[in-house]
Amino acid sequence: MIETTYRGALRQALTDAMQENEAVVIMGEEVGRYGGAYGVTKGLIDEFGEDRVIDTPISEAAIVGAAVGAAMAGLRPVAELMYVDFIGMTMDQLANQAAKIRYMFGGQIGVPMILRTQGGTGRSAGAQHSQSLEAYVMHTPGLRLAMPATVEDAYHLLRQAMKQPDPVVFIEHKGLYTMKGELDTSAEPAAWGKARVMREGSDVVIVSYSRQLHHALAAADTLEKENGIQAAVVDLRTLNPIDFATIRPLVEQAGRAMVVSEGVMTAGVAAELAARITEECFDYLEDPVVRVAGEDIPISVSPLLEKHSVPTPEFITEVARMMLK
Amino acid sequence: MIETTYRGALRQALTDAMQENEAVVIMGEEVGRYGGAYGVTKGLIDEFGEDRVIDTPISEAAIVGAAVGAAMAGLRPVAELMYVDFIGMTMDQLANQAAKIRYMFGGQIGVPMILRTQGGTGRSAGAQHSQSLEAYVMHTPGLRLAMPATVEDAYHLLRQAMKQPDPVVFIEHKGLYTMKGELDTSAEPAAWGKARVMREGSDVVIVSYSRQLHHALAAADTLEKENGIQAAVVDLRTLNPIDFATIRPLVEQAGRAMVVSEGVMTAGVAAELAARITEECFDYLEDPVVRVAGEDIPISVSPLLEKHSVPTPEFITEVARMMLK
Amino acid sequence: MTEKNSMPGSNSGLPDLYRHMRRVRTFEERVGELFVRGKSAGSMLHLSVGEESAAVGVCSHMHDGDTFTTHHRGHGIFLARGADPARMMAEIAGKETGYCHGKGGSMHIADMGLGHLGANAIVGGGIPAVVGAGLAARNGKKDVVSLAFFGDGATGQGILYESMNMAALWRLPVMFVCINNQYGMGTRIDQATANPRLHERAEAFGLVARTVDGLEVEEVADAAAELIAGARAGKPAFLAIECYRFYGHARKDKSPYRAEAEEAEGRNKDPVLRARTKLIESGIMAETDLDAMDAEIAQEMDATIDFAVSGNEPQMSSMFRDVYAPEEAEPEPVRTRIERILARQ
Amino acid sequence: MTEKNSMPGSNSGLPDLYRHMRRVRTFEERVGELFVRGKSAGSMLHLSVGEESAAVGVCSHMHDGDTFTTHHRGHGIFLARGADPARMMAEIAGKETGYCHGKGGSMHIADMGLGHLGANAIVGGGIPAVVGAGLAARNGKKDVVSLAFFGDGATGQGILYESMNMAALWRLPVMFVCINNQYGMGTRIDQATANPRLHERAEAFGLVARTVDGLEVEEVADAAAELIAGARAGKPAFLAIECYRFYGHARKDKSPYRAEAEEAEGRNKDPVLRARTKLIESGIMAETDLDAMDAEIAQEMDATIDFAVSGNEPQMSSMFRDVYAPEEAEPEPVRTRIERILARQ
Ligand SMILES: Cc1ncc(C[n+]2csc(CCOP(=O)(O)OP(=O)(O)O)c2C)c(N)n1
Ligand SMILES: Cc1ncc(C[n+]2csc(CCOP(=O)(O)OP(=O)(O)O)c2C)c(N)n1
Ligand SMILES: [Mg+2]
Ligand SMILES: [Mg+2]
Repeated sequence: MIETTYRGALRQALTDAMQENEAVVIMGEEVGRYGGAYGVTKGLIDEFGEDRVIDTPISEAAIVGAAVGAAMAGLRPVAELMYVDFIGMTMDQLANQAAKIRYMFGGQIGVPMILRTQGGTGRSAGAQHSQSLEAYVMHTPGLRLAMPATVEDAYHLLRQAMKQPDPVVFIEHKGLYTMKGELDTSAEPAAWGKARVMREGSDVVIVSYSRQLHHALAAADTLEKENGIQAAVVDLRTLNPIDFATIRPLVEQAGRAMVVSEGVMTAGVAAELAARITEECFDYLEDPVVRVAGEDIPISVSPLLEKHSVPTPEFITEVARMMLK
Repeated sequence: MIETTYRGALRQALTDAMQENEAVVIMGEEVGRYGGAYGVTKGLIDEFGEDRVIDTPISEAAIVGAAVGAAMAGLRPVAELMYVDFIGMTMDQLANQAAKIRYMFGGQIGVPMILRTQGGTGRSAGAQHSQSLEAYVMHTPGLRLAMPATVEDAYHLLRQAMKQPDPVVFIEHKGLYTMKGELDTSAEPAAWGKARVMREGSDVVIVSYSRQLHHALAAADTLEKENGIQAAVVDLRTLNPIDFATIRPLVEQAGRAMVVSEGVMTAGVAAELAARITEECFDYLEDPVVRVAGEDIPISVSPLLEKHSVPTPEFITEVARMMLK
Repeated sequence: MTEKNSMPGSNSGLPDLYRHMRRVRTFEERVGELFVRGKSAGSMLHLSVGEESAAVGVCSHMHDGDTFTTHHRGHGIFLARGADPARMMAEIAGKETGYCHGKGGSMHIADMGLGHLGANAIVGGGIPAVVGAGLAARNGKKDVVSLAFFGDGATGQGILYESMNMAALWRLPVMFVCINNQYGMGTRIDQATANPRLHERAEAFGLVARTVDGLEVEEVADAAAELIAGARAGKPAFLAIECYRFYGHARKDKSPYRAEAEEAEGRNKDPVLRARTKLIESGIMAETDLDAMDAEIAQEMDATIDFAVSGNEPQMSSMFRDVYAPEEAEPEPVRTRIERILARQ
Repeated sequence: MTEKNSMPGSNSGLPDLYRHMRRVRTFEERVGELFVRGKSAGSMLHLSVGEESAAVGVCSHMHDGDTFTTHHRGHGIFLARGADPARMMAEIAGKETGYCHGKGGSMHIADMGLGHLGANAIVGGGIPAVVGAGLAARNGKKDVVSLAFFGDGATGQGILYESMNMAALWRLPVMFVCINNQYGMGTRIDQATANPRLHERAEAFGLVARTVDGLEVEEVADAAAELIAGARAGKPAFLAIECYRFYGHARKDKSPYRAEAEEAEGRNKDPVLRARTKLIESGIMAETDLDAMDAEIAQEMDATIDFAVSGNEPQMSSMFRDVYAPEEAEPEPVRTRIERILARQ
């Protein structure tokens, strides 16, 4: 058990994987000498050399395309997209190539690559550096999608992702890198694709992932302390595969569910979660599943506007209170 | 009133707009001399010249980017993306530039451009030429989204789109180009953003758009004839803006709703529609809103697999029967 | 994985080059027939007639372990590299017996056994993969090269330049092969760029770059030999091959945008005929021997149609297979989901 | 729309060029101060210190009606083109009083009145817009030019080549201006490409292309004059300006990846200092006059901080504004939606 950060746990996962498997290479902008825009890959180039920690030109489309080819040719590439906001440049390689190769070619080969990236608000980085675009990925069959919320998962989920036979988009949250936590790298993690019940509670179920999980947990604390409301909180961990089996009994018991996502509401992850929970638990619901999600607007650089463009702990608390009034 | 096709109506809309407004230009691959991959722009280059009907190199990203700049500089560009499947190459220009410029720049300027494209199955065109990717667009604040299902709307919706102050992605369906219908170009069309009730019915409401509307209508016919089931059918016409005001009373009356979309189910348009209808009509629903959507798989070139990868009229019929059993 | 047709590891002379070009030509003619008989899966069939020297000339210098990607007009390249034409034809017909079990079709054929990392229906889509394959070769210290084949139209795609830049920067064993058939659909190369000397772009990124005339398969093969050898040694290369697209863009296109005189002249640049004439004139092969060879090829290719037509349709149950690896759960079918939720299960 | 600072329509000589460069330098220093005082919106502040000659030299040949796009390091260009530094600073502070009312910030400033079609936080993202602006100019037969400013790092982006190809093909009044400060974040240009002679790429696409040394603002201005005049006449151009990024990539980066000696040498190539020295040595201006000019500029720029700091935060109600045109409905806030559905309204 060590005390580390989300960033440190990610770096540890990469280090361990690279030590274990010669085929693992990291490639992306500034991943080597610079150590990664958010410092995740710091030092790796010294340990593993330039052939395995590859600094690339600013060519997002070709980075992903090269990772696809590398994976097909036997490497286990971990490509880094500096901000998920740049995914637009890579969507063809990601959605038309990586995601479809196994299927189009009749199962001859898979594309075991990772696209590591980070998203979310919190740094006044403006409309093109603060988005939460996981819905694009979730809507693309063939792509796995993992979004760690905890220090533990920063390590274990990344390690698991790196063993998947299919392409995984792995989205970190820029607001979590400095978060501290305990990590036992030898612990048995929750299985890949399993959600984790972070907190039990029979009044309302809050389903979330990534940084919003912490907002949900904070809200649940407040609700308990100030209102005696018991909120269950679930960390989805992966959005593809997605685990409704864990959620279902909780919602059936509570009769109320809220989904919390930083992505914009319309046609986003929250819509899928709400639709699916409704399908699974319809007869048990007292209210429609409530979507607490990003506003349907771009993110402002103004810290004030930025903050209120996505769910806050206070807002989650307030919504839960409204639901239980 | 003239008898024409979906393709003919689109061409008429472009022609009329170009005659009316010097600023309208068409740009894209093969839109000029070739007349468009699906023939929509045939002849326009002869009538309007090479400066207004601009054949471009195969550079999707720059086509959209150039349209953004053209719109900002005073033109009214109609960019054509030959297949919506190529949207991946344009997503940065579309989602980070076109969609956000007005907002990021504090309302100084808009980007009144159209991105015309087509999608869907039906031609054994394989995994990279048969997709329905409207969800990516719907999930991007700042982009309008129109998807005509009828000959009338091929004309009127495109004309309306070309008057919008904001970027519109206009997605046609490759399976509809040869569909015949009556067109009155001088008729007053349904307002931009209004859904259209194509058929009344109090047993179940089927909400759809684009080609699946016709599947829904065919299913409704069968249901009436064979089972005496009265299905209301709604054509959404635009997905942004989206008109729930029209849907709500119908669903409240019927108590059952089905949404039909050719896009893959997970995190797709059907999820948004289902979530939203549930939110609006919760107390009236007998069953969860049923999502009839594309399978969560790529599209095969095999005509057999292709056909069953998306909703068929038979399947819609069957689902309605299951709902009303 | 797949039995390979004899493709020489080095240029073993004009007879072989001719034979492979003829096989490509005849195969493509049969694809046309398959379409006319209504047995192809769709009409997105892009024939490489007129471009045989590119496929054959370049592939004659590929070795076991080399990899490549192709474009939408890739039948000839794959065949030249040793593909089984019957399984190709079956794939083009969308059959279970095809290379990809009917899921891929003409534009998405692949064969990992032959190092074919895949054809692509996205113009330029297959190009960056060779950069990755080149990295794998470099890191694994394997003496292999990876080739991206694409058309002149793909020079409009930014990803080509991103990929060339990376290949040159990292000195990867990679070659970019541009089959310049003068057209991207209805757009002539000079309508798509102000400078059609495409190799100059590759040079500007630091690649070794050449343009050759595709009329002469031996010239193509020689240039390929030299550039591929250089690429293997860490000097990534670019080769443009000038030729002419004999027919329409896809099977239904009649190329109304091209003048008849231009087409006639273009079709005069026939690398197959040229090689044949040369073989006869130089006395290397007799016309009767060539006729016999052609007839044998015709027979082989006729059989591909029978194989394709008689193959089974894919099973409906295969629809959900291979979205993910076999050990993973298949996606839940929409029908199952709906039945389950309506039954409240 | 906006009152313009006097920017000469043509190169009116070194004193003016110096003055504008000094204004850029001082402005950027104040941006750094704003950050240190904790008053900037975030830390993504990319200072253009060392690159002043590019901004000022090129902009000195832009006219009314010309348009341009810039990159994430675009303060200097905008200022050189006539921006109001106070509204810029307010925008950088995320204030209502800024150019974009606090929504854009340092990386998303724009001013349609000055033809500034926008800064961009996507490397290469603003480049293709000038092709569209060029089309608008051509179709409207307007005698204007559109310029894309970007860094050397953007030469990794495919969209640059797509855009240059279009500009050359259509002979648009467009110029591509590459400010080569030798680094993209921590990556030196020779670590990003095998051939750092970037103008050769533009040439290969058919553009008129040059590289100039940014140390000499007059050389930059002269090259810009020539190329811009050509672009106006339908000869699209590319200009690379060699300079050095004096500080870190963004405000917090201390450039540990650069050797001290290299940095010292790089900072020796100071176009502002060079112009100043030249003015004195050639007797055009006395040192005391220059000191006075500098002091006046310092005062002007000090005031921008006060303006920025004292400005209001944007109103919360502005959050939903300008997603769509003013006459359109604003997006429904999440709160409203939830209240409505829970109240069953
Ligand atoms: C990204 C993308 N854009 C457009 C198309 C449509 N398209 C298919 S082939 C083609 C022309 C390609 O020309 P070229 O690369 O020269 O290949 P050729 O057909 O001549 O062999 C076009 C525009 C496509 N498939 N993919
Ligand atoms: C598409 C994209 N990729 C990566 C980044 C992150 N990033 C911001 S600036 C930068 C370096 C750009 O270098 P250059 O173009 O030379 O401009 P400079 O910073 O030197 O002025 C990078 C990689 C980005 N903003 N956008
Ligand atoms: Mg071609
Ligand atoms: Mg730079």
